[in-house]
Amino acid sequence: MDFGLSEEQELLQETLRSFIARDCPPTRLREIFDADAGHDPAHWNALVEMGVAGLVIPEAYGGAGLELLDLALVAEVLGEGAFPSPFFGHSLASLAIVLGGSDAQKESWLPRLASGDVLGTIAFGEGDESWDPSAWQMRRVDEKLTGMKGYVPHANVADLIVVGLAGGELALVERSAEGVKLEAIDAVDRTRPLYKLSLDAVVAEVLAVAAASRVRDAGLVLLAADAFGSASKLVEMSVEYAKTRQQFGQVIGQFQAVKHQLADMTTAIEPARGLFWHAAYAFDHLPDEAERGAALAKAHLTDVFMQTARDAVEAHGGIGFTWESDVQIWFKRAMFDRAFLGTPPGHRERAATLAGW
Amino acid sequence: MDFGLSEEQELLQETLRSFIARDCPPTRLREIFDADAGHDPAHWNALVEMGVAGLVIPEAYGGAGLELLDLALVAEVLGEGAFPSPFFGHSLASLAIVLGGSDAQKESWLPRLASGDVLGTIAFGEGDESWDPSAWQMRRVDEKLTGMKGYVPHANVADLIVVGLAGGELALVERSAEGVKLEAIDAVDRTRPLYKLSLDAVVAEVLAVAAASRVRDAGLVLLAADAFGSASKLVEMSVEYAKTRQQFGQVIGQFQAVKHQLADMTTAIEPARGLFWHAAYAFDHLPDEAERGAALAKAHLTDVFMQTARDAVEAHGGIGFTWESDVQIWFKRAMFDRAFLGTPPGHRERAATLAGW
Amino acid sequence: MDLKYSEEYEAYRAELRAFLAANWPPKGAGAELSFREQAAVFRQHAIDAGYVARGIPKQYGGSERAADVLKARIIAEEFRRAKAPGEVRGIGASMLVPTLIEKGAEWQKERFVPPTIRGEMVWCQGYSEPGSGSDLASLQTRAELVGDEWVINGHKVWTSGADQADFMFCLCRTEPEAKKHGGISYLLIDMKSPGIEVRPLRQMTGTADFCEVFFSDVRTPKDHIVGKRGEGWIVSRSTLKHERDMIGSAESSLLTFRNLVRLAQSTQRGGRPAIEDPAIRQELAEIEGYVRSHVYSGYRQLTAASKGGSAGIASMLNKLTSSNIGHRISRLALELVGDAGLCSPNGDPIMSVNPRGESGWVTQYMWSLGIAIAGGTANIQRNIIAERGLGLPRERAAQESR
Amino acid sequence: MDLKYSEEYEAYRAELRAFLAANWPPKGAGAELSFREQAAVFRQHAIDAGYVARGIPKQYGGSERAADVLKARIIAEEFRRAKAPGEVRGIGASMLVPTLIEKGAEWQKERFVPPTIRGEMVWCQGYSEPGSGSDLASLQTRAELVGDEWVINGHKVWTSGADQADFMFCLCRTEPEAKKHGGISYLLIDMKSPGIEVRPLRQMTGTADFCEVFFSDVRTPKDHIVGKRGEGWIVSRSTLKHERDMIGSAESSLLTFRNLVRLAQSTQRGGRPAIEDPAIRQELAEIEGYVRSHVYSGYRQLTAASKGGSAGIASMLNKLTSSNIGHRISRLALELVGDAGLCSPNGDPIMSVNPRGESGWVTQYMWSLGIAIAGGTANIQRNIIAERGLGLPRERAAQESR
Repeated sequence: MDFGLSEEQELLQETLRSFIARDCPPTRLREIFDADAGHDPAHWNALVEMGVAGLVIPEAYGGAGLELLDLALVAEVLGEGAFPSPFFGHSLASLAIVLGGSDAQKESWLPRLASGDVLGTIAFGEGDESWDPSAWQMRRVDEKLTGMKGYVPHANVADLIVVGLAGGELALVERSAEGVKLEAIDAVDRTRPLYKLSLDAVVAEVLAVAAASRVRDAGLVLLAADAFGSASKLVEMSVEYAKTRQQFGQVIGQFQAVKHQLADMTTAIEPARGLFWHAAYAFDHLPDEAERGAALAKAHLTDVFMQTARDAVEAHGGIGFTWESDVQIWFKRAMFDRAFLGTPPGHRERAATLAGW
Repeated sequence: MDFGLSEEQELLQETLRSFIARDCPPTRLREIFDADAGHDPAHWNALVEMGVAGLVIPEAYGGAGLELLDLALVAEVLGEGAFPSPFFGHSLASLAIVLGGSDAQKESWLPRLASGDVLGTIAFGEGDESWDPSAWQMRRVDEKLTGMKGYVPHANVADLIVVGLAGGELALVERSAEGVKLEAIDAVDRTRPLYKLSLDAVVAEVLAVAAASRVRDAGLVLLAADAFGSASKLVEMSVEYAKTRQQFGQVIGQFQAVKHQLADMTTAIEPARGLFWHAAYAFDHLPDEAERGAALAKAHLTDVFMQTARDAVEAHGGIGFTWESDVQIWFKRAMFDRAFLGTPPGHRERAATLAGW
Repeated sequence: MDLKYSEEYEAYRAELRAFLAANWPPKGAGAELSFREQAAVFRQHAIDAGYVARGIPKQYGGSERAADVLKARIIAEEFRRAKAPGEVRGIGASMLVPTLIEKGAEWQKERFVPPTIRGEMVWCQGYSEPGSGSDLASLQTRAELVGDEWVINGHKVWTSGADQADFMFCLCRTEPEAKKHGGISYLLIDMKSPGIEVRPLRQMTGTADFCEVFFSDVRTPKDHIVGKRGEGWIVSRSTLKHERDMIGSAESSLLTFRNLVRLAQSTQRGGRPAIEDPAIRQELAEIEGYVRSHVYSGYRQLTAASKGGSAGIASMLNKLTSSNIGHRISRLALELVGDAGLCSPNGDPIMSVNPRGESGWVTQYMWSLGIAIAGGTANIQRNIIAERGLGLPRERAAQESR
Repeated sequence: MDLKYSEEYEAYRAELRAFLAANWPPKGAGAELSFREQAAVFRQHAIDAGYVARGIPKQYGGSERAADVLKARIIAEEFRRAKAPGEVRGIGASMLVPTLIEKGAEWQKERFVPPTIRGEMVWCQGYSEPGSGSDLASLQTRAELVGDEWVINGHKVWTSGADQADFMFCLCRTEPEAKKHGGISYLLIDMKSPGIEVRPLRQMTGTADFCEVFFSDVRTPKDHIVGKRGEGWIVSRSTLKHERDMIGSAESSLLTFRNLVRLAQSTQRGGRPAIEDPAIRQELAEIEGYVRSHVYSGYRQLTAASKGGSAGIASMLNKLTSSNIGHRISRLALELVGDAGLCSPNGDPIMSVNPRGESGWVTQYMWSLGIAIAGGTANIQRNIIAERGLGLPRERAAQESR
């Protein structure tokens, strides 16, 4: 019975934290955000170097063969840094092939995804909150796909797109294929830009096993982890601000009302760490609990993150409401985590049904 | 356009306040509460003297011919004092005859209700939240009633009971009639004791007009008014306590956290005063808004009162949790106001339907 | 209690409607003018008729009528209905003018009031600074008297409309040795003066509705001070009070709530209109309880004011009530708009029936925070309620620092 | 991460199960004894086998085993499953004994620890006073050294089980001239001493689960002091810490939540089980998010402790998390029980399918408040989190008063 991290896992997180602190401090984050650049390719290359691109790809295909928990721990640290990165889509695309690919498909794609030669992403929702595989409309006729996908993260830099089909199957589409059209969306979270994807009779390869729900569950866990890391960072930033900002002749952190708000923010987020840990662990080890755990973790953590983001803005006063403040970058990340793959109420209703309520 | 009280209304409230301060201060309230006496007959006689018993009975029948707003203003002040009194049941019984009685029925009962010679109450709910007239099961066969009513306030001292029948009619039953059986309920609010009423082929007189919904609406407004008065009093008590209780070398009202909690309690209740004013006014003057206004006022104010009662206990610390503390008397009054005639969610759902949502 | 207007007021309303029907929109030659010109002509008529600038003496261009909150409300209602230009908007008419009328020198009233209430002179407000948000007493912008001029150096933030203003009313520290509130003066500064730099201040929504203003040796005449030297704090207090009332409007809560209901009616959830979802219905009805409370509390304050009284502590609660409601509304709205929460306030969600409306709610979600912060944060409001409203003692720290 | 127990621990569990199967409930002659006697015999076996009183040295009657939180958890789980009497409950074993082991004199350990862990000596705690709830430093009960005895006068409140206790451990002011925490000592007092009066303290629920204790010239020997004169504050601190952990238990949150789900399943609402109402489902799932967080945070703290470390700030949040959850659960429960909310905690609602259960929720509703207050109010918890956990500075007022 060990509900804790291994030394390797702690080392992975520390390595990533140091990397982000050095290569993507708030000043650099700011530049990427303001330029609406989406990410810095050098950052992605560094993640690839660290093995992050192939973390959950089996060793036989050149990956590290680790589990969703390890991936979630990476997501947590990227959240702390509001790190602009195609990590999220790439991880889910890779997992889709790990879970659903035939041997040949794995052979063909996983080594290149692990090495970073191919960058992946996923195309699930089609607008109007159609995130659940049962709601997809994308049509397949004669091995060709026609239809629209709404919010594809980092699609502009992805080589390979895992597309959800009507009926819940998944298919692989190359961005360079004929009939693929991308259109930028004016997305609120500039650390994970979104694209509208239109397919017009595009050649595609259907994955052998329909793993859409599993990939969605993994995505929910990664968003929950991102939310935890991000919200924790916001609390830390708010505490630091309260220790330095002077008002009425003392630092504001000396006012009991401010103290109590910070204590409440801490109490809202800190105990919820285990929620994404457990959901990630369940994904690989407790099949009966995996789907429900992912739904609850996403619903709870992204709600708490959104509220924490509001509280953090208030804790920073007027400055927190400006574009210049770093807080707003995380605030917008909270909006992404909350809405992507579906807002909390839908997941809570699903969790209720899965419990037999 | 005048959304305020008349001088007469303010005078009525002040007269009542002075009376309660003199004749039923907390020490006396305590005695009645601890003895589980239900009320003090001398207090009721005094209210009758003041004209409260016949406030909404037309002048032609010996009453004051006033409106529901006036009755609600009385309820507010009784709430402030957590005054143990059969006022609530008596007022609704009188209103039932005013609204639903034939001329003969009015002639027969109203003068005696106004003069206090007859004390009335109402018997509506039959258990399992069957407060809505459409849910009543009480049977009438050959002008005789058979069935059970769940929570009849002050039934032990009432002479006349207005009983709701299946189908939504109202009937008059004399407590002394044959086949009437009362059983005390271990009710949480000892200022308004409740009785179970069993009728076995009891002679009854059916009111000419089916006014059950209207009487229920009036009851909702009176509970909302009681909740407002009570909650305001709790805030006042908490503020007073914070001004005198010392901890850590200063009065606790000097701690910012305590201040802000008291400010939030005030902000929760004080603006809601107009909610019961408006609902009471609408009952007599704005027929299209009356039912919905009553539902929303009851739902909102009794919810706020319950939360205020919790906050007041916390504001008093350990002492607030004891039987010896006066706070618990209002806390239990909050439980009555919240549950009697149905809990808030049901009224909110009804309000949604009435709005055409 | 009587929610109808009395006959006297209904007659006043009828008279006003006739006036509006005759004068707005302009007919004949007036219809050829630009909107700005039309508005100026109309407003002068309205002043002459006693519908606009009622609190301003005639000698300063006003219509000088007895205060009557019910008439004021009728005027507001009817002008809105007719879409006629009423009082000049903006901080000059709403904040500076009352301050000048109360505390200004005669020449200041004569020079500044008439063009301001006609909309010809536009003002901005210089209170907040980067280091002093809620705590105005700690402001740092200095004004030094050199000969016949104040020489100003410093930095103001959250200045709405500084890029379009002709003048600023501004708090500056004039007696550096005085403590806290003591050394502050209330100065009037021409925004065209050399040494002023205005930079837009962008909010998280992406738009810049505020400015920062930098002063380097900016000069303003010695007599451009309102009230005495070092008394700027007192001069500004009445103005701040006006601002708090303005923000706390119950009507905007009601309007936003109605839009929320429409959003719930037009949004689908699990294949049905969201408004049919029992959880949404509960939440809407719960919010409506707060909104109605706020609206009726406003009626009550209005009635009290019309009788020359006050509704007591109720008027201190408007701002907090309003921002609490704003928070709840915007939270439910964000839930309802679903995917639109992924888009920027200016971005359209994919496949949305009502895209503009939905990105509008994203803006509203962000602004509900801005409103909670503006005009003093919620914590400052709670302090005011607790100390001035409930009579609780001040904290020791606060006592010492003053 | 591995939520299974390792083989070593599974073996330990198997061994323990065999022990329990063999010894509880008692067989043969043992089965004829009273429950109390059975428990005493069994508990001695369990101590000898190393399952009970593990932290207590053998010389004081314990089994003196190396600390192992996982074994402790397995023992708790298996004893609960077998319904076997484990550690003696109550404040003596949980709070006084650890304090004595750490700070007590040798004779005190020898005399008091063995009977306490066997359940033969029952204790109560004398900390709170009417004038000092969260602020222990302000306590007023005096103990004056007269010859070889402390003479005690004063008044304690919130003393659980004072009417059944043999002894009290008590904080008294022994150096009246010392300031604040300085003058307090930790004394042991025989509850049969003349001059002690115990009165039940009734809560709003109607039952009396606490007492008040009045001291009039009560005497206790000079050596019945733990630690030095004037150091009682320090002696008591470790004890308070234990209490906070006890109250913050995640398992009781989980248990209450499961009962809430059952309530929602067995209650009707508009003719259908309440659990089918979308608003109720949302609220339940939302509460479950907090409950699971609390439970997993407990796992994490357990794991950290088993590795000899700590989970940092997480352990400071247990109490507040637990009372926040209790509040939400009880609020929803009150909504679900409907008419039962009209009845006292002991009263049965009319026509209820499940009357006991429903009046139980009324009790729980009231107790959720008591728990929020016990062991320091929520505000004190927030201060601890902010100051000790987040490193925020103390308020000026608090700094000065210490």
